[in-house]
Amino acid sequence: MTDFAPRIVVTQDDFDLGAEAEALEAGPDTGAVVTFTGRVRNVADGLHHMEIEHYPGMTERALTEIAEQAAARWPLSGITVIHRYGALRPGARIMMVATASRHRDAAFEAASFLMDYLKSRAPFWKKEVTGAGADWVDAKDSDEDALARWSDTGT
Amino acid sequence: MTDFAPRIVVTQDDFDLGAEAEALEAGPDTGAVVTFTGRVRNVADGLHHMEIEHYPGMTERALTEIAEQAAARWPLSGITVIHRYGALRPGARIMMVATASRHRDAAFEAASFLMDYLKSRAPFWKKEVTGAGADWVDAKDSDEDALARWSDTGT
Amino acid sequence: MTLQVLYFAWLRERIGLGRELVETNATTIADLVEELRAREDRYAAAFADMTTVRAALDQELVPLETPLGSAREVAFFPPMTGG
Amino acid sequence: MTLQVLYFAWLRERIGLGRELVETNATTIADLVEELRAREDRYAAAFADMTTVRAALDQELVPLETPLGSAREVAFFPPMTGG
Repeated sequence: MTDFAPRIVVTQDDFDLGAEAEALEAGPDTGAVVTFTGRVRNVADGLHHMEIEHYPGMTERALTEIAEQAAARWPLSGITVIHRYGALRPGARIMMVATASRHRDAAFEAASFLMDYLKSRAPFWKKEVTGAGADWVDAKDSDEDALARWSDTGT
Repeated sequence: MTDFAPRIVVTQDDFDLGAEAEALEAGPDTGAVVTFTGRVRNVADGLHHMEIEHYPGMTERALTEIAEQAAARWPLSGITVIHRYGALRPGARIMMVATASRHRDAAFEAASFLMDYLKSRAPFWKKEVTGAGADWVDAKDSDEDALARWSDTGT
Repeated sequence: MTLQVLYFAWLRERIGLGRELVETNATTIADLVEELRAREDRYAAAFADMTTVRAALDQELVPLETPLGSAREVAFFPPMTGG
Repeated sequence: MTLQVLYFAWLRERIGLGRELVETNATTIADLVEELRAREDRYAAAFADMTTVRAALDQELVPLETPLGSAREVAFFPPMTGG
Protein backbone atom coordinates (compact mmCIF):
# COMPACT_ATOMS: atom_id res chain seq x y z
CA MET A 1 0.00 0.00 0.00
CA THR A 2 2.88 2.35 0.79
CA ASP A 3 6.55 2.51 -0.07
CA PHE A 4 7.71 3.76 3.30
CA ALA A 5 7.70 2.49 6.86
CA PRO A 6 6.21 4.91 9.38
CA ARG A 7 8.67 6.05 12.02
CA ILE A 8 7.14 5.20 15.43
CA VAL A 9 9.02 6.12 18.59
CA VAL A 10 7.85 5.63 22.20
CA THR A 11 10.43 7.10 24.52
CA GLN A 12 11.16 8.92 27.76
CA ASP A 13 13.44 11.33 25.91
CA ASP A 14 12.69 14.68 24.32
CA PHE A 15 12.84 14.92 20.51
CA ASP A 16 14.10 17.41 17.94
CA LEU A 17 11.14 18.63 15.89
CA GLY A 18 13.34 20.39 13.33
CA ALA A 19 15.44 17.29 12.67
CA GLU A 20 12.35 15.08 12.46
CA ALA A 21 10.66 17.41 9.96
CA GLU A 22 13.84 17.69 7.90
CA ALA A 23 14.14 13.91 7.68
CA LEU A 24 10.58 13.76 6.30
CA GLU A 25 11.29 16.51 3.76
CA ALA A 26 13.92 14.37 2.04
CA GLY A 27 12.89 12.70 -1.21
CA PRO A 28 12.24 14.39 -4.57
CA ASP A 29 8.47 14.39 -4.43
CA THR A 30 7.73 15.81 -0.99
CA GLY A 31 6.28 19.29 -1.27
CA ALA A 32 4.53 19.62 2.07
CA VAL A 33 5.32 18.64 5.65
CA VAL A 34 2.84 19.17 8.48
CA THR A 35 3.83 18.72 12.11
CA PHE A 36 1.83 18.72 15.31
CA THR A 37 3.54 19.10 18.68
CA GLY A 38 1.75 18.61 21.99
CA ARG A 39 3.16 20.13 25.12
CA VAL A 40 2.41 20.02 28.87
CA ARG A 41 0.34 23.08 29.76
CA ASN A 42 0.28 24.46 33.25
CA VAL A 43 -3.05 23.87 35.01
CA ALA A 44 -4.94 26.31 37.18
CA ASP A 45 -3.77 24.98 40.55
CA GLY A 46 -0.09 24.69 39.67
CA LEU A 47 0.99 21.55 37.89
CA HIS A 48 4.15 20.00 39.27
CA HIS A 49 4.43 17.42 36.55
CA MET A 50 2.45 15.19 34.25
CA GLU A 51 2.96 11.45 34.59
CA ILE A 52 2.38 9.50 31.38
CA GLU A 53 1.83 5.76 31.55
CA HIS A 54 1.60 3.50 28.53
CA TYR A 55 1.22 -0.16 27.59
CA PRO A 56 4.57 -1.30 26.20
CA GLY A 57 4.07 -3.51 23.19
CA MET A 58 0.49 -2.51 22.51
CA THR A 59 1.50 1.16 22.20
CA GLU A 60 3.84 0.55 19.28
CA ARG A 61 1.33 -1.78 17.62
CA ALA A 62 -1.52 0.72 17.95
CA LEU A 63 0.55 3.63 16.64
CA THR A 64 1.81 1.58 13.71
CA GLU A 65 -1.72 0.51 12.84
CA ILE A 66 -2.98 4.11 12.98
CA ALA A 67 -0.08 5.25 10.76
CA GLU A 68 -0.80 2.49 8.27
CA GLN A 69 -4.44 3.55 8.09
CA ALA A 70 -3.35 7.10 7.32
CA ALA A 71 -0.90 5.88 4.67
CA ALA A 72 -3.64 3.83 3.01
CA ARG A 73 -5.98 6.80 2.92
CA TRP A 74 -3.80 9.71 1.76
CA PRO A 75 -0.94 9.95 -0.75
CA LEU A 76 1.85 10.33 1.81
CA SER A 77 5.60 9.97 1.48
CA GLY A 78 6.36 9.77 5.19
CA ILE A 79 4.85 9.58 8.68
CA THR A 80 6.53 10.13 12.04
CA VAL A 81 4.86 9.60 15.42
CA ILE A 82 6.81 10.18 18.63
CA HIS A 83 5.19 9.93 22.06
CA ARG A 84 6.95 10.30 25.39
CA TYR A 85 6.10 8.64 28.69
CA GLY A 86 7.22 9.12 32.29
CA ALA A 87 7.32 12.37 34.27
CA LEU A 88 7.08 15.54 32.15
CA ARG A 89 7.30 19.05 33.59
CA PRO A 90 5.13 21.99 32.43
CA GLY A 91 6.45 23.24 29.10
CA ALA A 92 7.89 19.85 28.12
CA ARG A 93 6.95 18.34 24.78
CA ILE A 94 4.67 15.30 25.11
CA MET A 95 4.45 14.09 21.55
CA MET A 96 4.56 14.92 17.87
CA VAL A 97 3.17 13.63 14.62
CA ALA A 98 4.45 14.66 11.20
CA THR A 99 3.26 13.85 7.72
CA ALA A 100 4.88 14.42 4.31
CA SER A 101 3.09 14.56 0.98
CA ARG A 102 3.07 16.21 -2.44
CA HIS A 103 -0.23 17.83 -1.47
CA ARG A 104 -0.85 20.19 1.40
CA ASP A 105 -4.39 18.95 2.00
CA ALA A 106 -3.25 15.33 2.31
CA ALA A 107 -0.51 16.33 4.77
CA PHE A 108 -2.94 18.40 6.88
CA GLU A 109 -5.74 15.85 6.90
CA ALA A 110 -3.47 12.90 7.64
CA ALA A 111 -1.82 14.73 10.56
CA SER A 112 -5.22 15.63 11.98
CA PHE A 113 -6.42 12.03 11.54
CA LEU A 114 -3.30 10.67 13.30
CA MET A 115 -3.91 13.01 16.24
CA ASP A 116 -7.57 12.10 16.56
CA TYR A 117 -6.86 8.37 16.55
CA LEU A 118 -3.80 8.64 18.76
CA LYS A 119 -5.85 10.50 21.40
CA SER A 120 -8.49 7.79 21.76
CA ARG A 121 -6.88 4.61 20.43
CA ALA A 122 -3.26 4.58 21.56
CA PRO A 123 -2.80 3.25 25.12
CA PHE A 124 -1.49 6.29 26.97
CA TRP A 125 -2.85 7.67 30.23
CA LYS A 126 -2.04 11.04 31.77
CA LYS A 127 -1.94 11.88 35.46
CA GLU A 128 -1.60 15.44 36.69
CA VAL A 129 0.49 15.83 39.83
CA THR A 130 -0.01 19.10 41.73
CA GLY A 131 0.71 20.24 45.28
CA ALA A 132 -2.85 19.18 46.11
CA GLY A 133 -2.45 15.60 44.92
CA ALA A 134 -2.57 13.53 41.76
CA ASP A 135 -5.45 13.05 39.34
CA TRP A 136 -5.84 10.90 36.28
CA VAL A 137 -6.96 13.01 33.33
CA ASP A 138 -10.46 12.09 32.19
CA ALA A 139 -10.99 11.24 28.55
CA LYS A 140 -13.10 13.84 26.77
CA ASP A 141 -16.26 12.88 24.91
CA SER A 142 -15.14 15.35 22.24
CA ASP A 143 -12.05 13.20 21.60
CA GLU A 144 -14.18 10.13 20.96
CA ASP A 145 -16.55 12.23 18.85
CA ALA A 146 -13.64 13.51 16.76
CA LEU A 147 -13.25 10.02 15.28
CA ALA A 148 -16.69 10.18 13.69
CA ARG A 149 -15.61 12.65 11.05
CA TRP A 150 -13.18 10.12 9.56
CA SER A 151 -15.67 7.30 9.22
CA ASP A 152 -17.86 8.61 6.38
CA THR A 153 -15.10 8.84 3.78
CA GLY A 154 -14.08 5.18 4.12
CA THR A 155 -10.61 3.66 4.25
CA MET B 1 -8.71 41.01 19.38
CA THR B 2 -5.46 39.20 20.18
CA ASP B 3 -2.69 39.62 22.69
CA PHE B 4 0.17 38.70 20.36
CA ALA B 5 1.63 40.12 17.18
CA PRO B 6 1.97 37.61 14.37
CA ARG B 7 5.56 37.02 13.28
CA ILE B 8 5.72 37.74 9.53
CA VAL B 9 9.02 37.28 7.69
CA VAL B 10 9.67 37.73 3.95
CA THR B 11 13.26 36.81 3.21
CA GLN B 12 15.76 35.28 0.81
CA ASP B 13 17.22 33.20 3.63
CA ASP B 14 16.38 29.71 4.81
CA PHE B 15 14.72 29.33 8.22
CA ASP B 16 14.98 26.98 11.19
CA LEU B 17 11.65 25.19 11.63
CA GLY B 18 12.60 23.71 15.00
CA ALA B 19 13.56 27.09 16.45
CA GLU B 20 10.44 28.75 15.05
CA ALA B 21 8.18 26.05 16.53
CA GLU B 22 9.98 26.23 19.86
CA ALA B 23 9.49 30.00 20.05
CA LEU B 24 5.73 29.48 19.54
CA GLU B 25 5.60 26.77 22.23
CA ALA B 26 6.67 29.25 24.91
CA GLY B 27 3.92 30.58 27.17
CA PRO B 28 2.06 28.67 29.88
CA ASP B 29 -1.13 28.04 27.95
CA THR B 30 0.15 26.67 24.64
CA GLY B 31 -0.66 23.00 24.33
CA ALA B 32 -0.52 22.53 20.58
CA VAL B 33 1.72 23.78 17.79
CA VAL B 34 1.04 22.97 14.14
CA THR B 35 3.56 23.74 11.41
CA PHE B 36 3.37 23.54 7.65
CA THR B 37 6.53 23.60 5.54
CA GLY B 38 6.50 23.92 1.75
CA ARG B 39 9.47 22.78 -0.25
CA VAL B 40 10.61 22.92 -3.89
CA ARG B 41 9.76 19.61 -5.52
CA ASN B 42 11.64 18.40 -8.57
CA VAL B 43 9.51 18.49 -11.73
CA ALA B 44 9.33 15.86 -14.43
CA ASP B 45 11.72 17.53 -16.89
CA GLY B 46 14.43 18.41 -14.37
CA LEU B 47 13.98 21.60 -12.42
CA HIS B 48 17.10 23.72 -12.18
CA HIS B 49 15.59 26.17 -9.76
CA MET B 50 12.41 27.95 -8.78
CA GLU B 51 12.40 31.72 -8.99
CA ILE B 52 10.02 33.41 -6.55
CA GLU B 53 9.01 37.00 -7.12
CA HIS B 54 6.98 39.06 -4.67
CA TYR B 55 5.58 42.56 -4.19
CA PRO B 56 7.60 44.17 -1.39
CA GLY B 57 5.35 46.14 0.91
CA MET B 58 2.12 44.53 -0.18
CA THR B 59 3.44 41.06 0.72
CA GLU B 60 3.97 41.94 4.38
CA ARG B 61 0.60 43.73 4.53
CA ALA B 62 -1.26 40.82 2.96
CA LEU B 63 0.39 38.23 5.22
CA THR B 64 -0.30 40.33 8.32
CA GLU B 65 -3.93 40.75 7.33
CA ILE B 66 -4.36 37.00 6.76
CA ALA B 67 -2.72 36.27 10.15
CA GLU B 68 -5.02 38.76 11.87
CA GLN B 69 -8.06 37.10 10.32
CA ALA B 70 -6.88 33.75 11.66
CA ALA B 71 -6.25 35.24 15.12
CA ALA B 72 -9.77 36.71 15.17
CA ARG B 73 -11.30 33.41 14.24
CA TRP B 74 -9.50 30.86 16.42
CA PRO B 75 -8.20 30.99 20.01
CA LEU B 76 -4.51 31.20 19.13
CA SER B 77 -1.50 32.18 21.21
CA GLY B 78 0.90 32.67 18.30
CA ILE B 79 1.25 32.75 14.52
CA THR B 80 4.40 32.64 12.42
CA VAL B 81 4.50 33.03 8.63
CA ILE B 82 7.83 32.92 6.77
CA HIS B 83 8.03 33.04 2.98
CA ARG B 84 11.20 33.11 0.92
CA TYR B 85 11.79 34.76 -2.45
CA GLY B 86 14.56 34.63 -5.04
CA ALA B 87 16.15 31.53 -6.59
CA LEU B 88 15.45 28.28 -4.72
CA ARG B 89 16.91 24.91 -5.73
CA PRO B 90 15.00 21.61 -5.61
CA GLY B 91 14.74 20.45 -2.02
CA ALA B 92 14.94 23.98 -0.61
CA ARG B 93 12.27 25.15 1.80
CA ILE B 94 9.96 27.78 0.29
CA MET B 95 7.85 28.79 3.25
CA MET B 96 6.32 27.84 6.55
CA VAL B 97 3.35 28.73 8.68
CA ALA B 98 2.98 27.79 12.33
CA THR B 99 0.14 28.24 14.79
CA ALA B 100 -0.01 27.79 18.55
CA SER B 101 -3.13 27.21 20.63
CA ARG B 102 -4.52 25.44 23.69
CA HIS B 103 -6.62 23.33 21.32
CA ARG B 104 -5.37 21.02 18.61
CA ASP B 105 -8.34 21.69 16.33
CA ALA B 106 -7.80 25.44 16.45
CA ALA B 107 -4.11 25.03 15.65
CA PHE B 108 -4.84 22.68 12.74
CA GLU B 109 -7.66 24.72 11.26
CA ALA B 110 -5.85 28.04 11.57
CA ALA B 111 -2.72 26.64 9.89
CA SER B 112 -4.81 25.24 7.05
CA PHE B 113 -6.65 28.57 6.69
CA LEU B 114 -3.36 30.50 6.61
CA MET B 115 -2.07 28.23 3.84
CA ASP B 116 -5.23 28.53 1.75
CA TYR B 117 -5.24 32.32 1.94
CA LEU B 118 -1.50 32.66 1.50
CA LYS B 119 -1.68 30.61 -1.73
CA SER B 120 -4.24 32.86 -3.42
CA ARG B 121 -4.03 36.20 -1.61
CA ALA B 122 -0.37 36.89 -0.86
CA PRO B 123 1.51 38.43 -3.82
CA PHE B 124 4.03 35.72 -4.67
CA TRP B 125 4.67 34.28 -8.12
CA LYS B 126 6.66 31.18 -8.95
CA LYS B 127 8.66 30.53 -12.10
CA GLU B 128 10.15 27.12 -12.87
CA VAL B 129 13.52 27.24 -14.59
CA THR B 130 14.56 24.02 -16.36
CA GLY B 131 17.08 23.18 -19.07
CA ALA B 132 14.23 23.67 -21.55
CA GLY B 133 13.40 27.21 -20.48
CA ALA B 134 11.44 29.08 -17.86
CA ASP B 135 7.70 28.97 -17.14
CA TRP B 136 5.54 30.88 -14.72
CA VAL B 137 3.50 28.48 -12.61
CA ASP B 138 -0.21 28.78 -13.33
CA ALA B 139 -2.57 29.37 -10.45
CA LYS B 140 -4.80 26.37 -9.79
CA ASP B 141 -8.57 26.70 -9.72
CA SER B 142 -8.47 24.34 -6.75
CA ASP B 143 -6.48 26.92 -4.78
CA GLU B 144 -9.13 29.57 -5.37
CA ASP B 145 -11.85 27.02 -4.58
CA ALA B 146 -10.11 26.17 -1.29
CA LEU B 147 -11.08 29.58 0.05
CA ALA B 148 -14.79 28.79 -0.22
CA ARG B 149 -14.71 26.38 2.72
CA TRP B 150 -13.76 29.21 5.08
CA SER B 151 -16.57 31.56 4.07
CA ASP B 152 -19.58 29.76 5.55
CA THR B 153 -18.46 29.98 9.17
CA GLY B 154 -18.10 33.75 9.03
CA THR B 155 -15.36 36.07 10.30
CA MET C 1 -6.44 -21.63 31.27
CA THR C 2 -3.73 -19.26 32.49
CA LEU C 3 -3.94 -15.63 31.41
CA GLN C 4 -1.54 -12.77 31.82
CA VAL C 5 -3.77 -9.94 33.12
CA LEU C 6 -2.56 -6.34 33.02
CA TYR C 7 -3.96 -3.22 34.70
CA PHE C 8 -3.16 0.39 33.82
CA ALA C 9 -3.68 3.87 35.27
CA TRP C 10 -6.26 4.05 38.08
CA LEU C 11 -7.22 0.38 37.60
CA ARG C 12 -3.62 -0.52 38.39
CA GLU C 13 -3.68 1.78 41.42
CA ARG C 14 -7.00 0.47 42.80
CA ILE C 15 -6.05 -3.17 42.36
CA GLY C 16 -2.56 -2.51 43.64
CA LEU C 17 -0.61 -4.33 40.95
CA GLY C 18 0.23 -3.93 37.29
CA ARG C 19 0.07 -7.53 36.15
CA GLU C 20 -0.71 -10.99 37.44
CA LEU C 21 -1.26 -14.51 36.20
CA VAL C 22 -4.89 -15.56 36.49
CA GLU C 23 -6.21 -19.12 36.30
CA THR C 24 -9.71 -18.92 34.85
CA ASN C 25 -12.49 -20.81 33.11
CA ALA C 26 -14.17 -17.58 31.88
CA THR C 27 -15.24 -17.61 28.25
CA THR C 28 -15.44 -13.84 27.68
CA ILE C 29 -13.66 -10.78 29.03
CA ALA C 30 -16.87 -9.79 30.84
CA ASP C 31 -16.94 -13.22 32.54
CA LEU C 32 -13.36 -12.71 33.64
CA VAL C 33 -14.32 -9.35 35.14
CA GLU C 34 -17.09 -11.10 37.13
CA GLU C 35 -14.60 -13.62 38.48
CA LEU C 36 -12.14 -10.91 39.49
CA ARG C 37 -14.88 -8.82 41.13
CA ALA C 38 -15.91 -11.80 43.28
CA ARG C 39 -12.36 -12.23 44.53
CA GLU C 40 -11.67 -9.16 46.62
CA ASP C 41 -12.99 -5.68 47.32
CA ARG C 42 -10.15 -3.95 45.49
CA TYR C 43 -11.19 -5.71 42.25
CA ALA C 44 -14.85 -4.91 42.91
CA ALA C 45 -13.85 -1.25 43.40
CA ALA C 46 -11.76 -1.15 40.23
CA PHE C 47 -14.51 -2.73 38.14
CA ALA C 48 -17.42 -0.86 39.81
CA ASP C 49 -18.30 1.22 36.75
CA MET C 50 -17.60 -0.70 33.57
CA THR C 51 -18.53 2.26 31.36
CA THR C 52 -15.10 3.67 32.23
CA VAL C 53 -13.20 0.44 31.63
CA ARG C 54 -11.70 -0.59 28.30
CA ALA C 55 -10.06 -3.91 27.48
CA ALA C 56 -7.45 -5.24 25.09
CA LEU C 57 -7.02 -8.88 24.11
CA ASP C 58 -3.48 -9.73 23.05
CA GLN C 59 -2.83 -5.97 22.70
CA GLU C 60 -5.84 -5.30 20.49
CA LEU C 61 -8.62 -3.01 21.76
CA VAL C 62 -11.86 -5.07 21.89
CA PRO C 63 -15.39 -4.90 23.35
CA LEU C 64 -15.92 -6.44 26.81
CA GLU C 65 -18.16 -9.17 25.38
CA THR C 66 -15.28 -10.55 23.31
CA PRO C 67 -14.56 -14.30 23.84
CA LEU C 68 -11.17 -14.98 25.38
CA GLY C 69 -10.51 -17.72 22.83
CA SER C 70 -6.85 -18.70 22.93
CA ALA C 71 -5.65 -15.27 24.05
CA ARG C 72 -2.67 -15.11 26.35
CA GLU C 73 -2.88 -11.49 27.52
CA VAL C 74 -5.83 -9.41 28.69
CA ALA C 75 -5.45 -5.78 29.73
CA PHE C 76 -7.85 -3.46 31.56
CA PHE C 77 -7.55 0.32 31.54
CA PRO C 78 -9.56 3.55 31.48
CA PRO C 79 -10.31 5.39 28.21
CA MET C 80 -7.03 6.53 26.67
CA THR C 81 -5.80 10.09 27.17
CA GLY C 82 -2.66 10.35 25.05
CA GLY C 83 -1.64 13.11 22.70
CA MET D 1 -2.83 62.62 -11.87
CA THR D 2 0.47 60.79 -11.57
CA LEU D 3 0.38 57.14 -10.61
CA GLN D 4 3.14 54.73 -9.71
CA VAL D 5 2.31 51.63 -11.81
CA LEU D 6 3.92 48.27 -11.00
CA TYR D 7 4.04 45.05 -13.01
CA PHE D 8 4.91 41.59 -11.71
CA ALA D 9 5.72 38.12 -13.09
CA TRP D 10 4.88 37.66 -16.79
CA LEU D 11 3.23 41.07 -16.98
CA ARG D 12 6.55 42.60 -15.99
CA GLU D 13 8.34 40.46 -18.56
CA ARG D 14 5.94 41.28 -21.42
CA ILE D 15 5.92 44.99 -20.72
CA GLY D 16 9.66 44.99 -20.14
CA LEU D 17 9.73 46.97 -16.91
CA GLY D 18 8.78 46.54 -13.28
CA ARG D 19 7.49 50.02 -12.50
CA GLU D 20 6.86 53.38 -14.15
CA LEU D 21 5.20 56.68 -13.46
CA VAL D 22 2.04 57.14 -15.51
CA GLU D 23 0.22 60.40 -16.10
CA THR D 24 -3.46 59.58 -16.49
CA ASN D 25 -7.01 60.90 -16.36
CA ALA D 26 -8.49 57.39 -16.02
CA THR D 27 -11.17 57.07 -13.35
CA THR D 28 -10.99 53.29 -12.80
CA ILE D 29 -8.30 50.63 -13.02
CA ALA D 30 -10.02 49.23 -16.10
CA ASP D 31 -9.83 52.67 -17.76
CA LEU D 32 -6.14 52.81 -16.99
CA VAL D 33 -5.69 49.40 -18.62
CA GLU D 34 -7.40 50.75 -21.77
CA GLU D 35 -5.02 53.73 -21.87
CA LEU D 36 -1.98 51.50 -21.45
CA ARG D 37 -3.20 49.07 -24.11
CA ALA D 38 -3.54 51.91 -26.61
CA ARG D 39 0.06 52.99 -26.00
CA GLU D 40 2.15 50.17 -27.39
CA ASP D 41 1.91 46.55 -28.52
CA ARG D 42 3.77 45.24 -25.46
CA TYR D 43 1.03 46.64 -23.21
CA ALA D 44 -1.68 45.30 -25.52
CA ALA D 45 0.04 41.87 -25.31
CA ALA D 46 0.33 41.98 -21.53
CA PHE D 47 -3.30 42.98 -21.09
CA ALA D 48 -4.69 40.74 -23.89
CA ASP D 49 -6.59 38.40 -21.53
CA MET D 50 -7.83 40.26 -18.48
CA THR D 51 -9.21 37.07 -16.88
CA THR D 52 -5.59 36.30 -15.94
CA VAL D 53 -4.79 39.77 -14.63
CA ARG D 54 -5.27 40.88 -11.03
CA ALA D 55 -4.81 44.38 -9.66
CA ALA D 56 -3.92 46.02 -6.36
CA LEU D 57 -4.63 49.63 -5.44
CA ASP D 58 -2.23 51.00 -2.84
CA GLN D 59 -1.21 47.40 -2.09
CA GLU D 60 -4.76 46.14 -1.57
CA LEU D 61 -6.17 43.49 -3.93
CA VAL D 62 -9.24 44.99 -5.68
CA PRO D 63 -11.54 44.29 -8.65
CA LEU D 64 -10.59 45.89 -11.99
CA GLU D 65 -13.66 48.14 -11.93
CA THR D 66 -12.41 49.89 -8.79
CA PRO D 67 -12.16 53.72 -9.04
CA LEU D 68 -8.61 55.03 -8.80
CA GLY D 69 -9.73 57.73 -6.35
CA SER D 70 -6.69 59.29 -4.70
CA ALA D 71 -4.55 56.16 -4.98
CA ARG D 72 -0.86 56.58 -5.55
CA GLU D 73 0.14 53.06 -6.54
CA VAL D 74 -1.49 50.56 -8.90
CA ALA D 75 -0.07 47.09 -9.49
CA PHE D 76 -0.88 44.49 -12.15
CA PHE D 77 0.00 40.82 -11.83
CA PRO D 78 -1.21 37.30 -12.61
CA PRO D 79 -3.11 35.22 -10.05
CA MET D 80 -0.84 34.54 -7.09
CA THR D 81 1.07 31.28 -6.77
CA GLY D 82 2.78 31.45 -3.41
CA GLY D 83 3.01 28.82 -0.74
